[in-house]
Amino acid sequence: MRIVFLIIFNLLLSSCDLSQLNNPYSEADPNLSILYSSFSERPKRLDPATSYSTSENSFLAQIYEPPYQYSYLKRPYQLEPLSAKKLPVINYFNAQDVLLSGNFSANKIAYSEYIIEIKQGIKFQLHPAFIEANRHLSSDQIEKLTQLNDFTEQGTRELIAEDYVYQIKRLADPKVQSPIAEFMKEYIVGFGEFSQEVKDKKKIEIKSTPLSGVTVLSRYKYKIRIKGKYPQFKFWLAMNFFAPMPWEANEFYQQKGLGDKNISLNWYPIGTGPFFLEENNPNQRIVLTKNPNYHETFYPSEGEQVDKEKGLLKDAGRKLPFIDKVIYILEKETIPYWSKFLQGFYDASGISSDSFDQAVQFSASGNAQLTETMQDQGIRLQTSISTSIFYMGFNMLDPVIGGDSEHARKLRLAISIALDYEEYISIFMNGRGIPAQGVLPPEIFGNLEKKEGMNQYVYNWKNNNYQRKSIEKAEQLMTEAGYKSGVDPKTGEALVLYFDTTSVGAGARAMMNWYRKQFEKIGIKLVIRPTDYNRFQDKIRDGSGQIFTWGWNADYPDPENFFFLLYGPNGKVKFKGENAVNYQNSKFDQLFEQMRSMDDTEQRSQIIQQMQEIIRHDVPWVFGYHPKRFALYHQWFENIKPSFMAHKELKYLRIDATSREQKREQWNQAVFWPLIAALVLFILVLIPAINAFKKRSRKTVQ
Amino acid sequence: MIILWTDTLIYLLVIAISLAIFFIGKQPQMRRPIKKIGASKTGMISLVVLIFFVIIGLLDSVHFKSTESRTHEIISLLDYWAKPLREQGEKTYSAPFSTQLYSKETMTADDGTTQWGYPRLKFGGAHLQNPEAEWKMDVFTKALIGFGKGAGLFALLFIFFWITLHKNHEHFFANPTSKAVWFVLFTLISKTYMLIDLSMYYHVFGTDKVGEDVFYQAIKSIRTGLVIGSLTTMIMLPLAIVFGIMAGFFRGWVDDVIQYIYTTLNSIPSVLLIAASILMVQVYMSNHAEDFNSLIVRSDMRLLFLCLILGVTSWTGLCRMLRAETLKLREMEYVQAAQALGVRRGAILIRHILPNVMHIVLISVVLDFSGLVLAEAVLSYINIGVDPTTYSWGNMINGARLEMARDPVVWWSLLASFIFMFSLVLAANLFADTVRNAFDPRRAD
Amino acid sequence: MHLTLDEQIRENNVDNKLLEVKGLTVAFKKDKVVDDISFDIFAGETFALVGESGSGKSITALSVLRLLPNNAKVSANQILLNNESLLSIPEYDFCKIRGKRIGLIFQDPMSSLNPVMTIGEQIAEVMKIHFDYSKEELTPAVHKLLEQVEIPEPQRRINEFPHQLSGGQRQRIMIAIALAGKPELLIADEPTTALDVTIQAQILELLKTIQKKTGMSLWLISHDLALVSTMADRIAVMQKGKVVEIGSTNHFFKQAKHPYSLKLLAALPSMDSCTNKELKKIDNNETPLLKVESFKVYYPIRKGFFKRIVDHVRAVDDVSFELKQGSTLALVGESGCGKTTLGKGLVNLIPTTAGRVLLNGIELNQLNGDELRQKRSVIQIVFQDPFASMNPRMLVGDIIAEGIKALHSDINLVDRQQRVANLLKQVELPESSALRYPHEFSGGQRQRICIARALAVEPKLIVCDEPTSALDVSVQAQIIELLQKLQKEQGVSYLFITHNLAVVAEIADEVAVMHKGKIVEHGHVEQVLTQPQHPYTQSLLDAVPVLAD
Amino acid sequence: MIKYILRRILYALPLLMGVNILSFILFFVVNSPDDMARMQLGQKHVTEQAVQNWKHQHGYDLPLLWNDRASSNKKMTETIFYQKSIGLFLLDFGVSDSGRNISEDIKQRMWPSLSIALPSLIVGLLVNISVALMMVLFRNSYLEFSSIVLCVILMSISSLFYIIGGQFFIGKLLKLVPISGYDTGFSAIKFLILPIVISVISGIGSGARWYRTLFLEEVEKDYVRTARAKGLTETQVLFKHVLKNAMIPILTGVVVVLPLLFMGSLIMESFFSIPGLGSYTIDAINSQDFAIVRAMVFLGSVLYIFGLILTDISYTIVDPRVRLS
Repeated sequence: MRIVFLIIFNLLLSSCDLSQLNNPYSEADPNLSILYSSFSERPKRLDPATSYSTSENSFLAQIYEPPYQYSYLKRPYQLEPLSAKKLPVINYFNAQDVLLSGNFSANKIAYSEYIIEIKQGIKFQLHPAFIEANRHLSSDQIEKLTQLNDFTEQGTRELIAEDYVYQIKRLADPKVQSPIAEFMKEYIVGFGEFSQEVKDKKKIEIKSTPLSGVTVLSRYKYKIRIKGKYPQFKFWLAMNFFAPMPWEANEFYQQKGLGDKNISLNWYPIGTGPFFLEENNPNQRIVLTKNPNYHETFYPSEGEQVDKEKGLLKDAGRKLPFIDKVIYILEKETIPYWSKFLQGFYDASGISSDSFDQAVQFSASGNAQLTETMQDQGIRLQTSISTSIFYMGFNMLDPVIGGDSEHARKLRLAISIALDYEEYISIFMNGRGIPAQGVLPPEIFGNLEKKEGMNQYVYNWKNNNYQRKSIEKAEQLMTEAGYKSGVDPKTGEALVLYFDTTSVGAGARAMMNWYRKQFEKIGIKLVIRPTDYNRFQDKIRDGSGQIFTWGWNADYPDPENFFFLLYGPNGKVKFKGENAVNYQNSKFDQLFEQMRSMDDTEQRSQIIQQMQEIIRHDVPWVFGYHPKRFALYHQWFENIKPSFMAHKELKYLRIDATSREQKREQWNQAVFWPLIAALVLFILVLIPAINAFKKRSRKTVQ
Repeated sequence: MIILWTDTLIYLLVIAISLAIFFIGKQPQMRRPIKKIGASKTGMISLVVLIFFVIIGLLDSVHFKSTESRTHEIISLLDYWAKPLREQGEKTYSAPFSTQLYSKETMTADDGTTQWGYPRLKFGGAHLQNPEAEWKMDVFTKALIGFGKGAGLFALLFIFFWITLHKNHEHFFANPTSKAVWFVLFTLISKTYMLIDLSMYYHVFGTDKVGEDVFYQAIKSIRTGLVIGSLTTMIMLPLAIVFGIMAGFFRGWVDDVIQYIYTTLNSIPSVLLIAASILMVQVYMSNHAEDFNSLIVRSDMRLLFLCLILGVTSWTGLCRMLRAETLKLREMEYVQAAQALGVRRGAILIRHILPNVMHIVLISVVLDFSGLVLAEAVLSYINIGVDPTTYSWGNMINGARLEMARDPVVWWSLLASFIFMFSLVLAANLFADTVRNAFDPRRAD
Repeated sequence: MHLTLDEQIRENNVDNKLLEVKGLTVAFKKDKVVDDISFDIFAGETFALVGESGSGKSITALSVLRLLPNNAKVSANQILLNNESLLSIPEYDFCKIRGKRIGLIFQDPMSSLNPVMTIGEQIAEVMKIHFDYSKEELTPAVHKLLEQVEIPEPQRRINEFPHQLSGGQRQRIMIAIALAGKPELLIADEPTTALDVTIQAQILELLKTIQKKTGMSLWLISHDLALVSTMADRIAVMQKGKVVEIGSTNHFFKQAKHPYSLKLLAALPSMDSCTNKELKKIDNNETPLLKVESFKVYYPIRKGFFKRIVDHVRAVDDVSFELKQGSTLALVGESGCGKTTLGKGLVNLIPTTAGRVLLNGIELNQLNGDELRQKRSVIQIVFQDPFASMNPRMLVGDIIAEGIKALHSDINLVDRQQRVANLLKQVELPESSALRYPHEFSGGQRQRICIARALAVEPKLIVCDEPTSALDVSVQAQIIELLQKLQKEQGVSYLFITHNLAVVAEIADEVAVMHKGKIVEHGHVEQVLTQPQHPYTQSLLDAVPVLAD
Repeated sequence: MIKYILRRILYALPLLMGVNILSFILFFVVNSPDDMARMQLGQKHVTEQAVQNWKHQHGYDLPLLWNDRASSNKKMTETIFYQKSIGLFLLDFGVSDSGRNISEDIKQRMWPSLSIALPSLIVGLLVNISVALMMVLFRNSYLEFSSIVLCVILMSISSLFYIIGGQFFIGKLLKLVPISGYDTGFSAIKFLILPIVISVISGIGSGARWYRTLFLEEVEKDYVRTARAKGLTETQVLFKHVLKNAMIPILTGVVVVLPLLFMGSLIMESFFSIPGLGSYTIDAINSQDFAIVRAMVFLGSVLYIFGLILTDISYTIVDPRVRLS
């Protein structure tokens, strides 16, 4: 009970003003505009050559700048120069290495060359690596170091084409272990040979070793030569993998002993971006600070129609970035994050399905809007459909559910009708998502809206909307498939199917029950096999799984990036590719190869429709849903437009720190009376005790 | 009739316990403590409550293939009787005794017009014409009726016992303790009946995210709690007793080895041990998928392993105690006398040492029980506890954590799990106290 | 009708009654432990309250000082200390009585001293409470007190802890504590029971002298009449919570009336019992039953990094003796002299370091394993504490039969039961006891059961390790009779380990006096007890309290 | 004394060996090096080659326990087990599988753990003792009874409820403290109050009860009677004599856990997202970072054994009767 005192005592200690006792931050500098965000898992590597996870990307994208980026406001996504002067000049050559000109058929093309010219005068962020001396430290100098900030001397230099080439060489270097190395080998000329060559060389030696396909043309110009025609390559050029990397970095970081001090490229990047990594403490917080050397870039002046009334063009033409500092705090749990957001200590937040009803309601017309309480707090809602798909995959190698046989197909189809994803979305995602009609999410070229885009095998078009086919239809399909009312003729029992999942924890049980119920509708007994991620992957690899759910996040906004998940030669089991269901259909594959190398033309769209049709017919997937992202923003948070490609938005955002300060004050008034009450209660309890003591000491025998 | 792994163990346990009681009852110097327990009010009351829980747990441990659902799910006797609870699910959250969902939705009336509001529940209070006006009264009357039924049932029981026992067992009714016990029985039975009656028409503890009845979940969790509490001790007991006594009695290298083992085990953070072994089960099951083609079997297996590993991690404490006690006992004069009489070591162990450490074993068992029930919740929180598909208070709390962040707060599943868990653990603790006071020689007055 | 002595004493100092107790009753729950007793203690006298264990004598003392646990119900018509009623004093004032005006000494000095405080602190504490000593005065005062209770080199002791002192010294500390408050009345509750004979004498001596010096009254509580006789002016005998007889010492020993008092007197073992005892007929040329040669039991003292054995505790150091068939050898010595070790060593309960033990032809300590088990029947042991020496979880029948089961597995159940029955008869217990549990028996009865258990395997030799010392005087006598009777009937020999010379005189044919692991004197009872040679033996004998007449 | 400690440390070595082996086996029964590689490399485009590279870089391309291909004397040494174990015994934990220096992390995360564990231990100790003393002082009065009941009730509530409740009321409703998080230096206090308070409260039940029994045992001893006979008042007796003796088991009991405080408390830390060693371990288990897990296990057992030694020493300090040899 002394605790009560303790609390009060500490409160007095912890802060002189009792207004924001619960303010988790110690930085109190109102005239700096600091953005507060969070990260849930420590980023493992912040090296643009190796990092391939969205969580790491949210940092990298601010620090490194590849030649191109996606326009912040325009939709559908389109490329625009970032550190490059203009979009790449692409020349095509035939097998004899002759430049093709005029109009020629695609199959002639043997090589294509991308010539990229970069802006002049771009400078790297300040970094000790640019000081000659720092690259040749003595061992005892290194001993003294504890962190990167210990270096007093920091330097910079201008960005040159060489740096881009150097990075591509790093991609090829086996010691770097770039996840896309294997992939790029197929395309960039001389890539494979190069990696063979430098296999046993030291890291720094790649500088002097030439990579035939990638060459510097001038100080500000370089060229990449790739095999055949591969239009998607330009998208790769907008990914961090192709961001410039100064050779000094390697020479600096490879010094012995720095690694033990956690001073490595993985933890302290060297970029040209709008922000640089000031503090990297993955156990607690990561701080990005405005890069003083950042080159001139300005807020875009045109965007979508709606952007104007949304006020997204207010800052048009102003110099970027607006924010001085971004503080990411380690926040594992969703609950505290949400509460802190409501208290105004985070500026933006997603909505966990548990806090959804509190935040959002659907108007009679069915579109989402904020609840009164949220509106009173001046919070704003942004919704957008992400360029990703969550699907249920059937392992096509499985004897029961897989294969091209008609009854297996019917079975799959029956399931995909029975699985009521509309309900799933409304229960588990609070309607944040749209049921997928095919492989492609909206805003990706080739995806059709409304009736044209409907999956007619599963849906009907009724009063101007999709409507899932009736369960009777599914049952009928089951019968045709040979499982009358779900009974497996072999066993005489209900057909048993196995569902592998990695989801554990609180929400999982409900979800599993839901799946079971869905399959029960058509009399199938679903056995759920929860496993950890490794086992799951093993199953997928050796094709022993039967049913599983998985998702795919687009790397770049091109249909190819989705369809290749079903491309036969990408089969997981056979070719260790990304085709997890091991779907194999020659017609489809042939169409895919054709579509892949085309530009976005009407013809391409038609081919895509054919491919969609094939998939819908063969049902290797149950097209689950495309999640809809709901994001909440406080009133002081400006210029938000959700984007799912290369998250470079940070530099566009603006924060009104002063109004934030006021709101926090107003929202976080501590409540004291319960403590007082507890104290009083405690004393009341004590009184009789004291009496009892007095009484006893007065006791006599008679 | 299907017997799961844990079921078999439970049955064994039940048999073992009843045997133990039988033998203990025969031993005169055991009678004194037992009398003492019988005399203590809190002890008996908590015992009654415990037994009540145990009965539910046992009902939930009799499994068979259900005939009604097409997929022939394995269900337990409890599930069978709680059919309405089990199947009358709603769409999503609904408050206790509520007649409508907890969150607004767009409802399309028959005439196609849509409106934004709280839809009526499919089952909860579905029998009411206009809830706003009636439901308070309805709930009240329903409760009364249920209570009445319960009271009636109790009365029958009581009269039956009175007639049969009153003649020669006066004390079953006379002394204050038994009065208290009868009273508790009365409240228990009538309240239970009341709840059952109500739950036919309402969701007594509301529904959870997918509209499953929370009351049902809480009841189902009882078995999990009991299993963890009891099986674990059952698994760890032999280890602890054998090793402890041997170490204490033979000393020398035996002692060294055993000490080595338990120090090593102790010094490993048990969380890791548990996590690793849970993973192992996962692996095993995914390798032998065909043997575990039913969800309940899988989760049962995992539960069993959890008990196993908990047992392995928790035997050391008791083992140490027993070792110390045995070291004392082996110097006792009657043990030496036995040696002088040329009694074999084995015989000495069984006849002289074992019986005289039993009170320690007993005490520690009852004490550990509650601790284990609590541990389950914590483990489930770190996702290394029971299978997420098994009903357990741990999982309920885990889910409730998220719900506490909602506004308006969804408090009922937390409350439900709290009430049930708390009453079980409290009862266990109180009973443990009584047992200890009764059997601990130092406390014997 | 002339006045009795003690009435005269009353006459003389009516006025200077120090403590006056009338109608004191103490009850735990329902049962009265002290039942309406009344007595007075006069200034400067030594008053002894005598009674067997459980007669409520200690309770009486504690109740006067209100030291009983709360569940005790104390009531009295009046308790006056210097004509001031103790009953009406409230609790917070009563601590001015305890320690200040009435001092208290307990039986077991080890447990009665706070193990984690230096004795200096513990004594000083009392002074701090009751007198306002300044810091610098305190230490010398303690010093003086220690000298007063004859603690050697007090300046060192003052900073030592209880466990570093010997038993006698501890008791002296207790006395010092009691004296620190300069009390008018000193209550000594069994002050010497836990000590060896020689120490006993010294402590009593000390008490006497101190009492003389300070002139305080001494309230002595004891079960030992002999001891009391040397100390007390007046004696009160308690039985079952009642004072059955009260009077001046001489008067009491001369003409005690109450049967219980008489019984107590009768039970007193006396040293001269050995002289008027007829010698057993034992022809000396017969080979001895037990022949012990240079018997050694050492305990290693390990020191250093790898626990090398640097030295040994010589518990039993090179002991040799013989014991003839059917005779009794008493092994006398003070606690820690190694007599028990020797006993256990002979029975092979602890490993022997060296020496030969020839027990009617076999060397037990050379055998081991099953062989040893089989031969064990030859020698058996009866322990001191009859409560600890039987498994509380076994029926008496089984306890006795255990040995038979183990060593004569050929005997079938019926015979075994028969045998158990006979044994019970021999130790004068009802046959029905076979089906009862140890805790249902009194101390004496338990000891009988233990003897029966030993006899069950028809041993040649029984080692009796202080079999009587835990028992009340009256019971002691019975046990000894039993043992003698059994010897007559079955010709068993006893190795009788004891510290009580009186008992020795009763039972032994020969005596071996043990000191520091060695046998210092060995010979026939009479000779040893009447003309002791070794100085140690003499000191032992001198220390024995004999009835003052 | 010194010798004694040295010997104890020698004894510790086989223990640590056993722990090491056990943790090793436990981990590799369920995880193959390939799994670890995949886990660490992330999920997209993980090729066999990459996996091999990773294994080679982190030294997981050797056989687990026995290397047949290696030359005779290297059969033992050229294995994952040997390579990974040898460093531990020099308390050099090496680099985690995710490529961070473990010792650095531990050094850093130690303090948050301590800053929760230590205060909650001390405050808890004080609170429990004072409550227990109260109970003993007022023994067999209604006060004691009610407080015992209270203790049992407190005991019967799962710690999770305390945490959830505390976060909800104090953090969310009363807005007295930040809901979660951590900060270095002085400003950490406001984050620590709540966890500490909670862990203290949740500890009272069992703690106070246990101490009470300890005190009662002492109270029944003879020397207490002597103390009373000296004329000490009840309170004097309790504080001067009983407390002093009862502190022996209490203190030594505390000493055992002292070193383990470094390991932090799993639940607290992950609930309040405090970057301590507890959450570090949990993360490691979840992300299957064997290097860290092994390091933590090893550290844990070292500390545990250290605790045991400390206990013995502390006995000699607080209890004059005990001597080490």
